[in-house]
Amino acid sequence: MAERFLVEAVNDALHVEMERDADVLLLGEDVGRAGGVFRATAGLRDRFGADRCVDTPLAEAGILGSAVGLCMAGFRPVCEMQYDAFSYPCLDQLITHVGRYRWRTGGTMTFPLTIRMPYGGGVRAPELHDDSPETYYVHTPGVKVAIPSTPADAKGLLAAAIRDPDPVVVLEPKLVYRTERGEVPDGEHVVPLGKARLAREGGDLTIVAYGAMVPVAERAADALASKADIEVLDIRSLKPLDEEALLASASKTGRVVLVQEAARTCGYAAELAAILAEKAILDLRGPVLRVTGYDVPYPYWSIEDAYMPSAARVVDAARRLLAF
Amino acid sequence: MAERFLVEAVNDALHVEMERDADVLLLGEDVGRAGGVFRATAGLRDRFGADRCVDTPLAEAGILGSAVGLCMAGFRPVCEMQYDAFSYPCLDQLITHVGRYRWRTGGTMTFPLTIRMPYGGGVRAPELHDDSPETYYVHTPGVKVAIPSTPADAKGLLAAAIRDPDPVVVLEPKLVYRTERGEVPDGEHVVPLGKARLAREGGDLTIVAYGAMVPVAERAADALASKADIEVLDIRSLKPLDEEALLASASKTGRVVLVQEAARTCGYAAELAAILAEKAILDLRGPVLRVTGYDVPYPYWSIEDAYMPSAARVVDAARRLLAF
Amino acid sequence: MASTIPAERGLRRVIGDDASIPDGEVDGLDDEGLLELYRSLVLLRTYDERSVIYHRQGRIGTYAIYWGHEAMQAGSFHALADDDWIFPSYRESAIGLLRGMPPATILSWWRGHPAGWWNPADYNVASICVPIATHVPHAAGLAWGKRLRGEDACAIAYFGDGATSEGAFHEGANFAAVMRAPAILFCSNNGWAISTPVSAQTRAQTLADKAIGYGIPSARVDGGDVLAVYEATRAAVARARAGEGPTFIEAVTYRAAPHATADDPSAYIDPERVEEARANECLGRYERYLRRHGLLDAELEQQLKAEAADVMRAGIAAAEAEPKPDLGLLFEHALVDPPASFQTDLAELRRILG
Amino acid sequence: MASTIPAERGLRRVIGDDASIPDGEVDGLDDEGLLELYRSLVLLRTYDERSVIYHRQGRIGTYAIYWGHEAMQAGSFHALADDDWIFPSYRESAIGLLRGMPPATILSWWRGHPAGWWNPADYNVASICVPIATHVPHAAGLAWGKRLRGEDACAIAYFGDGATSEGAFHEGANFAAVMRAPAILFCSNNGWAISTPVSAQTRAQTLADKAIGYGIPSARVDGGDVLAVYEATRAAVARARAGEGPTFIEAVTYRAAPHATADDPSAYIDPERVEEARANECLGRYERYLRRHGLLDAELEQQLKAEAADVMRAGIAAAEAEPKPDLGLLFEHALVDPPASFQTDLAELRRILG
Ligand SMILES: Cc1ncc(C[n+]2csc(CCOP(=O)(O)OP(=O)(O)O)c2C)c(N)n1
Ligand SMILES: Cc1ncc(C[n+]2csc(CCOP(=O)(O)OP(=O)(O)O)c2C)c(N)n1
Ligand SMILES: [Mg+2]
Ligand SMILES: [Mg+2]
Repeated sequence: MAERFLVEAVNDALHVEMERDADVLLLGEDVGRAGGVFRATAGLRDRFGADRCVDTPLAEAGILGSAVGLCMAGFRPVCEMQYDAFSYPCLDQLITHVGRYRWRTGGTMTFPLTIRMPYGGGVRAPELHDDSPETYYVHTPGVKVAIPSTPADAKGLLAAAIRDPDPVVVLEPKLVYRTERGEVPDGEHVVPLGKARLAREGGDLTIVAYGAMVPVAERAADALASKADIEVLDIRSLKPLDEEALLASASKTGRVVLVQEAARTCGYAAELAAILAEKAILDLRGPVLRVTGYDVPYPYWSIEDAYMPSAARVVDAARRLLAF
Repeated sequence: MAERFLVEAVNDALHVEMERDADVLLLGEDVGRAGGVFRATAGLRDRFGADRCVDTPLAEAGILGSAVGLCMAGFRPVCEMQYDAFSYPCLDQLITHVGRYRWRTGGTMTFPLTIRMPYGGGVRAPELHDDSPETYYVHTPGVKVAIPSTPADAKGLLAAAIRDPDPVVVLEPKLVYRTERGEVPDGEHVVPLGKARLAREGGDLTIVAYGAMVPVAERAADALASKADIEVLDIRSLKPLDEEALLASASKTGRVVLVQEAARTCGYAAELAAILAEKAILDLRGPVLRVTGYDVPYPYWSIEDAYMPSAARVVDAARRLLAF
Repeated sequence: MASTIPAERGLRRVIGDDASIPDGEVDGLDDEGLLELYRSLVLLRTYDERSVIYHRQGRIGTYAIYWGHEAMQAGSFHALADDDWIFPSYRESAIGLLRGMPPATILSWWRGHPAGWWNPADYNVASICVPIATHVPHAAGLAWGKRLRGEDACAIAYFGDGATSEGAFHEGANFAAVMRAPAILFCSNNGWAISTPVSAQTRAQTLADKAIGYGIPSARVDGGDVLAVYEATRAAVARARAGEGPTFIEAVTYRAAPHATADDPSAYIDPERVEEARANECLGRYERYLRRHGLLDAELEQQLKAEAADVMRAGIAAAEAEPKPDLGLLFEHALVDPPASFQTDLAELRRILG
Repeated sequence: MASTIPAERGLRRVIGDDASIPDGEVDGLDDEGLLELYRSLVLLRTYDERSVIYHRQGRIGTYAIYWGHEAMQAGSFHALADDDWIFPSYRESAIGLLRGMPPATILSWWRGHPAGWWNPADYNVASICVPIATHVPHAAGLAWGKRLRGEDACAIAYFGDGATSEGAFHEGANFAAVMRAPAILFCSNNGWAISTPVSAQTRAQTLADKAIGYGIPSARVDGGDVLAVYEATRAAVARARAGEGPTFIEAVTYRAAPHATADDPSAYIDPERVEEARANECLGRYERYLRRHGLLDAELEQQLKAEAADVMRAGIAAAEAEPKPDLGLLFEHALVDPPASFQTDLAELRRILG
């Protein structure tokens, strides 16, 4: 066990998994010589060589498309997209091929590729370095999606993604890359996809969150501590979803606040709310409330704090729900 | 008034709007010489010339990206994507530019472009001619989305889209291009965005649908007629949404079945369900049920009928809800 | 620094015209090989012509006709080894036949039947690619992977003239070049992308010119000359195996049939050019070549065509004998490890459909 | 058929080296014009150097340094007329200065402040494009639109060497060519895409070679030679106005500064080449040229630099004097016609934030 920042845990996972399996190959823009713009891939080119840690041309569809071909040659490619919004050029390959190719072969060929990228706002960056694109990925059949919020999960979920026989997208909350710090198991460490993490137990109200919104949820829970006993559920595996954990918590507390950084309409919180409206309707003691980014372009950073779901907004929603 | 098929109404709208405003310009693959693979653009090149009805190179991002530039030159481009799944290459331009450019100019420049495309399954076509991609569009800030289900709306919503100062995506249900036939007002006909259409009034249960799912909902309502009085709400403008109409119907009937052809997770029905779970929780007499496509690649067409939400599935959901 | 190889302007030809142009020479094919090539052409042609009829009869769905493209497909195919990978577009849907894929498989694909699914590794033939040009990066990746593994195999991707306008083509070609992937980018330039002529697709003088921008060599061949296509592909394969990276081949023909069964080209095509193309179509040209060289007579021709017709008759029968697929297939194959919801959904669906 | 213009291999130069290479001639610039160009270079250089300092002082955010790129920007800029449109990437963030945009606007952009928003039509300068190459189709579309309207204006898009690998570049360049759009595709080849050298970006001999695939002419110039850049752009603009369509310009330099303030190039860059590039940087080269021609003396130089420094001092003061934006702005400007939910959201947010 070592204390690591979240981004260091990512780096650790890549070292361990590339060591473990010679078919794992990393490709992306600036992942090699520079070790990644966030240094998530630092040291890998030196350790595993330029053929396994590849600085590609600047072309996201080319990266993901050639990864599909590399899978056919028996590799397990890990593709880095440099930032959330710069993954959009790869959506066509993702939707038309990555999510369908196995199906198209009648299940005879696997595409064990991983796409990882830093995502999310709050980092005082120029435009398009702040998006939360999970809906585009989650809505696409044939791919799995995970978003860690702790260093240990950042390592374990990435390892699970790399080992998974299906395509997995891992979104890493860049806002907490170097603020979330915690114990990370040394060596092999796998956190299975499809299992939520109960970040905090409570009986009065559940805050459901993932990624950089988990610390926000926890701060809100702290702020509410004197008034209510708040449960925080870290979804962490968006697809497959741990529906059981969601429904169990909803049935226990009867009150659910969903937090997501992405724009509201058709965000992931909508999916969670829909599941609750279908399967927990008799458990609910009040409306299902969403605290989300707004249906507007991610703003200039001088006002981004007002856009990002804050503990204050979560507290407000929780208070309203408790008073319902 | 003339009786027209839905695709003919689209063609009519294009004729009227291009006649009305010389800045309207149509671009896409095969929209000119061939008049479109569905003949939605037939006659336009002859009438308005090759400079206003442009056969472009085969490049969807190029089409949408150059449309952004055409807006800057004062045009109102109407971009055709040949099929739903072939619009994916344009998503990057859509998300990074089309939805943000006006915002980026501090609201000083407008981008009155329209993207239209046939969408949806059931047409016995090879792979990737069957997708329902509305989530990718609806989730993107800065763009509006409309999906007509009748010939009159196909004309009126497209006209509204073309005249709208903001970017609008119009998805046309190709399954009913030449089966839905109805009266279409001659000449100028505009159906405002943001207004739902009450396709059928009823008091016991609301089926909410759009596009090719509206006739399915109506068939289900017919099938249920002896048991219950079903309301069918045709959302038709997904963004902006007529939330009032949705909530009014939910408050009247207390029972809502949402129908969507797209894959379930983070589909548009999830958004509707989330709104209901937040704002209609006290009106609901049972769970909000979704009848949707499945979270799998759109299937080979020999089994597509089992994938597509059918009247039988809608009836089943409605029965369960009525019996709740 | 090696000097950029400018695309050749003329179209390579091997087959003469029975008059002023004499037949050229081709390496690597003995009489047996020449006849194998013929057999492939006949099989492809028969498949195509029968498919159009099956479509009219309602026995298969919309079908992308490749009539007149057979020389590009068979010629290039025969320059490959069995380990080499093929990445077809819808236009090369039947190329798997040449690797022993049963016609019923491909017919099933066009029947929207899951029996049209295959394991690419069984034939080293990737799935038919429907979205234009998006398979070019796949071929680049596969070939790059083969190089990394130290294997000898290369990859060939087939795409059309229109495909060269797509970003996916560009990114794939560049990846192939940068990774020195043993790949062949085979452009079947049939003059049209549905109704859009190549003159509205690009201002480049030739599509082969595009190769210069990737620093890769190119060849332009007469796409109706099966031996010229063979020859050019053989050279490209040799380069690939020698570790010299990708080659771009532009094979030129004129589309003499509709884009697909759903298409009516009368609104846009040049009927004279179609006439000309049909008169000069690749199978006939090769037959005349073989006859000139004493390798083909009427009897052999009829025999091979009859054989191919039999294969197709059996193929469509087999495709039609496939049982209607169970709807459970909806939930299969997308994921190795499907979520529990798939079972629930399937059970519900079965209950409703009774 | 016009013959394809092969990309030139050498780099055009106009400015000599004070030794063996004599100064060339340049059309279209009188002494006044030559000094205008100098003023622009000085302004851009001053902006850049001050910005790096402001960043260190925490007064602006991450900043994309363009030190050494000024000649490419100013040289090409001065070949344009006021009606011509400019499509900058983040690397040309300050090019609007040359069209009279206040430094405070651009500084505000880098401060993440909405005062950094501008109306493109006010300056004929499009918004700064952050996602690589995606503005190339915008420039193609604008230029195409200008041609359709019968206006004389052209468009110039600036992008880097790395950008040429993106599909968006490809599609935009092809659209420009096919539509005979009066566009200039200006590639600032600084040898690096962050840490990726151009040798890992392409196997093409030169980036200008890519133009051949679009059937458009190209020029390669020394990106440190402001007059060579001017000259090449002037020729491209003349072609555009004559209705001859787009031109590709590759201007070559070596990035002598970090990619951006957040970048540490020590891990990848060649320090000797950086040294060399810094010694031969464009502003100094032009100053020596002007001195050789008796157009510049120490006094004028100091005066212009002091003026530029004053402009920047005033600029940062103005940017810092901008009031903290109201959060209501979150909901403004995305849509002409916002949905009712925006008001509800804003009201709730104000209530919560008190
Ligand atoms: C990305 C994408 N856009 C559009 C289409 C629709 N489409 C199918 S075939 C075709 C024309 C292709 O032309 P070309 O590349 O020349 O190949 P050909 O059909 O002539 O063999 C088009 C536009 C598609 N399949 N994929
Ligand atoms: C689509 C996209 N992918 C990745 C990035 C991240 N990124 C920013 S600058 C850069 C390198 C660009 O290199 P080049 O085109 O040579 O321009 P330069 O920065 O050298 O001026 C990258 C990869 C981006 N902005 N957009
Ligand atoms: Mg073609
Ligand atoms: Mg560069």
